Amino acid sequence: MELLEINNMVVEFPSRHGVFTAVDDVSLTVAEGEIVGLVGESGAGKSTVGNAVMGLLQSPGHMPSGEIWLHGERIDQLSPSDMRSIRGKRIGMIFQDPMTSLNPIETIEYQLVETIQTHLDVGTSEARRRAVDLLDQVGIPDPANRIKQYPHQFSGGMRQRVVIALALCVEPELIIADEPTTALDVTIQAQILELIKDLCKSRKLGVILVTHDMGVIAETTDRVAVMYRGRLIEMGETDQVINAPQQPYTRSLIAAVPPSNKKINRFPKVAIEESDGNALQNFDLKGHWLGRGDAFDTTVENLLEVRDLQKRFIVKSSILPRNRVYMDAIKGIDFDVRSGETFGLVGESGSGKSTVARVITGIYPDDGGSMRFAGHDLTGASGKDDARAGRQNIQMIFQDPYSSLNGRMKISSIVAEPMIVNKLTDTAEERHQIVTDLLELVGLGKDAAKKYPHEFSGGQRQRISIARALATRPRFLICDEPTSALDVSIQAQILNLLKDLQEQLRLTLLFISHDLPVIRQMCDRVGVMRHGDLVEVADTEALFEYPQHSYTQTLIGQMPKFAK
Amino acid sequence: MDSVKRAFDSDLAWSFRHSPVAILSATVALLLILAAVCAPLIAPYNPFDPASLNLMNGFSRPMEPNAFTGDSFLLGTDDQGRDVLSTILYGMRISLFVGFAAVVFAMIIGVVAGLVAAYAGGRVDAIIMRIADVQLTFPSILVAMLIFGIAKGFTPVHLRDQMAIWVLIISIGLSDWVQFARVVRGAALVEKSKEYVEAAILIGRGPIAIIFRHILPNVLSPVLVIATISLALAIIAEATLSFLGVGAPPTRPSLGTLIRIGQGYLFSGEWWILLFPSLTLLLLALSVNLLGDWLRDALNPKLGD
Amino acid sequence: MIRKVTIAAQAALLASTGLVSAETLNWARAGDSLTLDPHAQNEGPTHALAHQIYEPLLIRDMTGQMVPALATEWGPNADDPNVWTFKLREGVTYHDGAAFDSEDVLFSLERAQSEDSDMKELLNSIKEVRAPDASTIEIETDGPNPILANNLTNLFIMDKGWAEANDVVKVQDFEGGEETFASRNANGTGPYKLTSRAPDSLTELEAFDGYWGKGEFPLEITKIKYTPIKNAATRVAALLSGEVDFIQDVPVQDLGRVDADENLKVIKAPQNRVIFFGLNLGDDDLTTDDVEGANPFADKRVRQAMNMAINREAIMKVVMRDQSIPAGVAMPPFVNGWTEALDTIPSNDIEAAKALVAEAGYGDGFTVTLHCPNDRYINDEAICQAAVGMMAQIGITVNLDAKPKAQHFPQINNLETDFYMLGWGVPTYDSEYIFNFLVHTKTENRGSWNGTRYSNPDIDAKIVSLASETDLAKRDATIAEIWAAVQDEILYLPIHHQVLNWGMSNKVETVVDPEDVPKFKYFTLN
Amino acid sequence: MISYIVKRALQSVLVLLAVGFVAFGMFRFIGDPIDNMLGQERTDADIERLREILGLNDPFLVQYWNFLKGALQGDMGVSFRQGRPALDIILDRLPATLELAMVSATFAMVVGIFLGIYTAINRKGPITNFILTTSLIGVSLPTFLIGILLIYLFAVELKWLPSFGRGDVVPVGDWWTTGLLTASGLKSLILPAITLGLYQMTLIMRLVRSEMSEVLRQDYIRFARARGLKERAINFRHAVKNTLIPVITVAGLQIGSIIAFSIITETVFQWPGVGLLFIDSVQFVDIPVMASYLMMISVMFVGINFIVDMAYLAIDPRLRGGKGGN
Repeated sequence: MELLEINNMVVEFPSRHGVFTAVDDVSLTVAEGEIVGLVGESGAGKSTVGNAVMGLLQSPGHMPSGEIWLHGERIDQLSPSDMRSIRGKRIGMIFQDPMTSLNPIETIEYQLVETIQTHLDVGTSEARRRAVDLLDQVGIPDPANRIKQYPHQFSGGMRQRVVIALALCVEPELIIADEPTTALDVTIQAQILELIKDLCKSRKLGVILVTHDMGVIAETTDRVAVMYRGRLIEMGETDQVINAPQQPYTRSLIAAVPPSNKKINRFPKVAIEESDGNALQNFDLKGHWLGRGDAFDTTVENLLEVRDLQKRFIVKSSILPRNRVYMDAIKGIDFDVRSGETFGLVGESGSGKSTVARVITGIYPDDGGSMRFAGHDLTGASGKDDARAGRQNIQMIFQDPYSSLNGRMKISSIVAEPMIVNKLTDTAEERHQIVTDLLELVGLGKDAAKKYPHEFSGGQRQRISIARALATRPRFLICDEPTSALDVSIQAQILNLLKDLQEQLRLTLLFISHDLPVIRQMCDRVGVMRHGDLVEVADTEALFEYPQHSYTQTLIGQMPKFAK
Repeated sequence: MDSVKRAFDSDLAWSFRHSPVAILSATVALLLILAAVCAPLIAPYNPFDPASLNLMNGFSRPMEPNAFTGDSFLLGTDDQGRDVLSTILYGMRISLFVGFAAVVFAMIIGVVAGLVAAYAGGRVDAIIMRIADVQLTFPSILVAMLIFGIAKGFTPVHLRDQMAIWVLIISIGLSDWVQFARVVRGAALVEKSKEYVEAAILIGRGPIAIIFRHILPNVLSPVLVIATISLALAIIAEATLSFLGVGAPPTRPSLGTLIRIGQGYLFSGEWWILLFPSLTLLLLALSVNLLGDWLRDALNPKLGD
Repeated sequence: MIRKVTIAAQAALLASTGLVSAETLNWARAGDSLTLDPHAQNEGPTHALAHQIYEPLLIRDMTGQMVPALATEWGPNADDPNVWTFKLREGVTYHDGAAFDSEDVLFSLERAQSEDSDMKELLNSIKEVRAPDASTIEIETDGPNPILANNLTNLFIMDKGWAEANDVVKVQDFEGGEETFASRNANGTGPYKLTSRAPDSLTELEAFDGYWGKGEFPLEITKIKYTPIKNAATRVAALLSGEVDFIQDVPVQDLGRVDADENLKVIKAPQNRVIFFGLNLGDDDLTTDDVEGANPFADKRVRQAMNMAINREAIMKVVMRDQSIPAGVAMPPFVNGWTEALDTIPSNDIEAAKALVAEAGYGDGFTVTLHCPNDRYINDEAICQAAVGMMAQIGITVNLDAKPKAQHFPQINNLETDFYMLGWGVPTYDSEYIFNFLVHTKTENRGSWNGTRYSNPDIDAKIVSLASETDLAKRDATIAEIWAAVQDEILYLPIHHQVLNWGMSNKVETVVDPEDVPKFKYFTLN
Repeated sequence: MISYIVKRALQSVLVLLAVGFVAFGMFRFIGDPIDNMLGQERTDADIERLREILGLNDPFLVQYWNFLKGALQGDMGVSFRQGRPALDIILDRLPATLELAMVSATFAMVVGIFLGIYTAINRKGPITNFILTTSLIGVSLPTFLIGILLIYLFAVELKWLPSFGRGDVVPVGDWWTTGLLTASGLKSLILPAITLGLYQMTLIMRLVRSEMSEVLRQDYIRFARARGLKERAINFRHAVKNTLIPVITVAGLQIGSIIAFSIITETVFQWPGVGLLFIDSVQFVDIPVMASYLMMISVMFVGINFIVDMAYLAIDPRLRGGKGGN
């Protein structure tokens, strides 16, 4: 008998636009001691499966047909109170974001003891003892003391361990882990996945691991189910699915995953039903407005030279300077970006890599050091003429496509605004033409101009973002995690687009990412940042193959390996 | 046409069409506003023309002929012989004008202050918000009374009658701007941290353009909600100030002044002088409040179920 | 202060535990007494409370008649009209048991003439006060003063010994913010003694066992609880719900309701107060009008027209609900000098009035501002509003500026208004009082309430002469002459005489005091 | 922590100075107290003499300076009307207002929080809709009208409750009097407390409702459900506690505005508190009392703000500082 058996599950969300079928006829089994991956892109319905098993579908979602069996007992038709006694006790769940999964104003102890006592008839001291044990098992040092602390006193990884302890505290048979490591840095991710694997084996747990990350699937799961638009496309042993996918969707999905072990020129074209955008149009950019622009010296070897760059933020302000407390975000780093190359900056969250981008662009003023960009001095107040002239040739593409476009402006205005502000065009007609061309160039039709951002998907928005950046005819483009909010298939398209644009427009790129495989695909040279220091700079292949600095070694060692 | 269709298809319009309360309250509010605007056209009398009044018509009961003059009035007359229906229509005009103008005034100050505080941050932010704190220290009624007092002192005697309305507007507006400022500041801080603002800096936009072209349109939703609720509040504040004797002059009464006059006749049996203006005020404020309520829920999709 | 509140609260506690006897009277009116020091404030509610506790030499009874109080006989000496002799009542004691004698009168009159006293203006004709024996007082004035007695009806007598023992020989400097023992405590000879007081909140009085007038007056009320209730609606509600037994200042519109209540009644009487409008007829140009370079009010025809435009009948019927007496002269009917002829109301002839305005050259009308109090007189604001409509009918556009009395009256005194409402009470019951304040040219010592800018040296001389004229017939003739001039000039536009209304439970029996001062010793209970 | 408190205290002083200046400045224009202080029989010479005594002829800044000097020593001047120190008068009246405010605030908080929780948990349904709509009626009528209508109904027509005043009060300690210990005192409190608290109750109810709806959508609530916790524990322990933290701020400020708004309620119900005193003073142009009142209101606001901040610190572990190990 399987631990969990899902038969023909259908989940529907009625809305004013009609009934949305989030899960469509999905059948799945999980055995004891087995980790089953549930993989798919956003909107695939993978999380909904997990919620449906828990009986925690968000209103107005419901399950009109299908069966869920837990150890031979049908659980999808239980009363709310019966279902409640199964939740936590027989099925545990781990959420994506450890920062928000814990009640911020209760101690860890309270939350553990409360959960234990809800399901088990034990005294408070016994519950406490179990709680301390659990924390010990999930790898929290000094559990007897730390149990008295509040969630905010734990780091992200530690918090996720606490979440796991909470999910495990009444020894459930099945764990549903919904993107348990997505919010975590790569080094922490590896530890948490290791913990889940250990617990699964040692306790004979069944685990459903819901994730969008093929790397995590490859490293962790025994079997994998691939979902697309509510349907289960393919299911099988993990090795087999990754190396010999049967279905076209699975194939294109896997093809879009940046391989961690080698650099490829372009990602293969994804063969799903519809594309996020059209392929790059072929313009004769030589004669085009985009190709003209100011006479700009592109012959210098180092387009950008950064020396001893420093940036610090005030953590605690005070009228008296001596009472102020600062956080050093960039602690004096040196690097060069050569003309025409793609220079990567990689690091975990908080390493200061995004701050570097914002200091170069002048969004944040620097606190020391020098930045020379094609002969212009970028340091000092961004209002200085020299810096301003230099920065006209620097543009940036942002991480979050949902916040990087002003939702109240039409696409035409968004793309035209840089030209208006910098007076780059003479007539409205010319501007209109350029907007149309730019939208075509990034693979959106000219009809896009009349629409508003909310009418576009994340990938399309990122294309709009690129069009806007190009509208100042920049020579230097900073990409700050441009694809980390995107699904992997879309990511592949955007990365392809960036590569194409770089070639055609002879752009120099500063590419910032936490994602090592993406860095490996995109960059010529890479700098590794940690706590505001640049610990290592090397050619990409050299860095991945022969990392010098111990931190780089750890980073590369712990990145999920995904290779076909 | 395109934008009309877009507006009609929007979530807001959809939510409106599916909320009977919103439809009803919008209808009532619109009807009342329309009636107020068209008062000179639909009111049977002009109560603001003192020459047309006959004191002997005073205290006529609704739909009963007056004991002295034999005239009959649908909703009766007040102590000055003014037709209550006409007076309500004209009074509502004043109340609505005061309400709208006060809200616009508060909105302009509050939105600008909130935006500047949020965008500039640091010392500017601290100073603006400290001023807001001081303003909050003065309860709104008190602020209005003080401004009223001060303005009366400064206004030339023969202009006071006309000034009263503007003083009301300023005093209600001044006591109301803080909540606009706070909400806008909060919303603008969120917007400011969004990447489109950084993008605007990068393409060379100056602070003024960023504040007003980029951030402002994105913080208008909460402003709209506050403005709606403030409108109801302002209308009620006007009534309260009139009760305290610092409102619209009795010769050109607002709804609040009418209620103040009417409350003196509650025990004496002339209930209609109090009842009809009160009901009008209730309908007006309630419908605006209900609209504001709906708007708040509709514009905050997170709370939608 | 702390101790006082405690006493008040303890008294309240006692009251709440059922010791209230059937003779308790719960009394409410709009305002509270300002101080218990009887000489510190010359003001209505202050005197009203003092009249229960303290006594003057003579008082006006509830019908306005001057009757003996601490003096039994008085009058100017036959041989010397400059000296008045007062025979004092014997066997009178204060609430603390001390005996009353002429020393106390001597002391009290001196005290009332001192710098900080608010009563001194009433006594400024007094040259010397003597006490020939323990039961006689002689007052010498600086010239014959025919109405000296009238000025003494609110002049309360204090115990010299008590004042000295408690260090209150000096009058409380009210304006200077002084607080004295006497401002919070009282020891009089009156029918009621103070048991507790929380200003603006609750004052309690109890019948004084040793009162000299026992047997002479009904004195049926043994306890008085006095609560000021400012809001008229609340005050009426309190009466309607039976929480108070007796209220002053019943809004005219609520009289019907109170009267209709089977447990309540309203009694009324003409009040010693006339309401009128004043006009700036003296200035060359008005500040609040729209006529450039001329003063329309300076033209008698305009004033005449305005006087005719006022429909006093309608104001009485609708605004005052019959609770007023239309007036033709700015003088209450009680006052010496009043005649029916003077008080004839002008005809309400709009056409004739319009013609007069046209004749004066203002046929196209003009605009002016009317200043009005909204918390002083009965329905003051509504009367002004009605006047706005009436003036509109003869082409005068009136902007109404109604506001609290604290802001209204300074405008009259600072000559900042051209058209204003004023009410006038005459505590001396003599026309001279009116002339002094309202008719005489505005100077340092006279004419201080004359906002009309009217100035006539002849009239001024006549007014001054009244003070020392001992021949009452001649004096009355002069009064009549002055009134004739005032009426002819249409110095004021009279509206009406106010009517006083007292609302009370059926168990209370009294008549209305024309000065609005209830004297509870006269009250009887059913 | 200490520097935070010092900073707040400094800010408070600045706020008070500003309030004092504004208040004092404004009062100059409200009216002239002289005419009320002198009787009908006063001459222009009297007026001039009194103006001199009161210092009303001094330049504005001199008057403000004298006012501040006095205020620092607890001397807010002497009431023009009652001839007693203004501060004493205020303190005399304060218990009545505070008692009314406290009862109103308690009413507003208890009922508001209860209804807020109810309507947040049951987001739809006839009862919720009824509560939400009727509560709006309460805020769509001016307070004074509600008060008058309550008096009309419960005091005049039904004669159940008193229409004015505090009823009987008993002393507690040296300077406090309370109506909470007598039957008539309690009865007298009901109508004014409801009138005064109604608006705040609606406000708190709506705030609790929206905050709690927000909290109920949080991951930790979903996670609590996923652990099988009972609905009651989730709603009342996890959700309510997290809801109440932001509510404290607003509720604290509401107490301040209840005290201020008592002006109207006290006028309608003739409640012998500072609000009524203030209205009387405005009409009498009793500047020292007005100024004292305003300063007192400011001190209270500032004080309440401070207490709310401290309460926040005490309740929310996230603000208590101290990042734990790791």
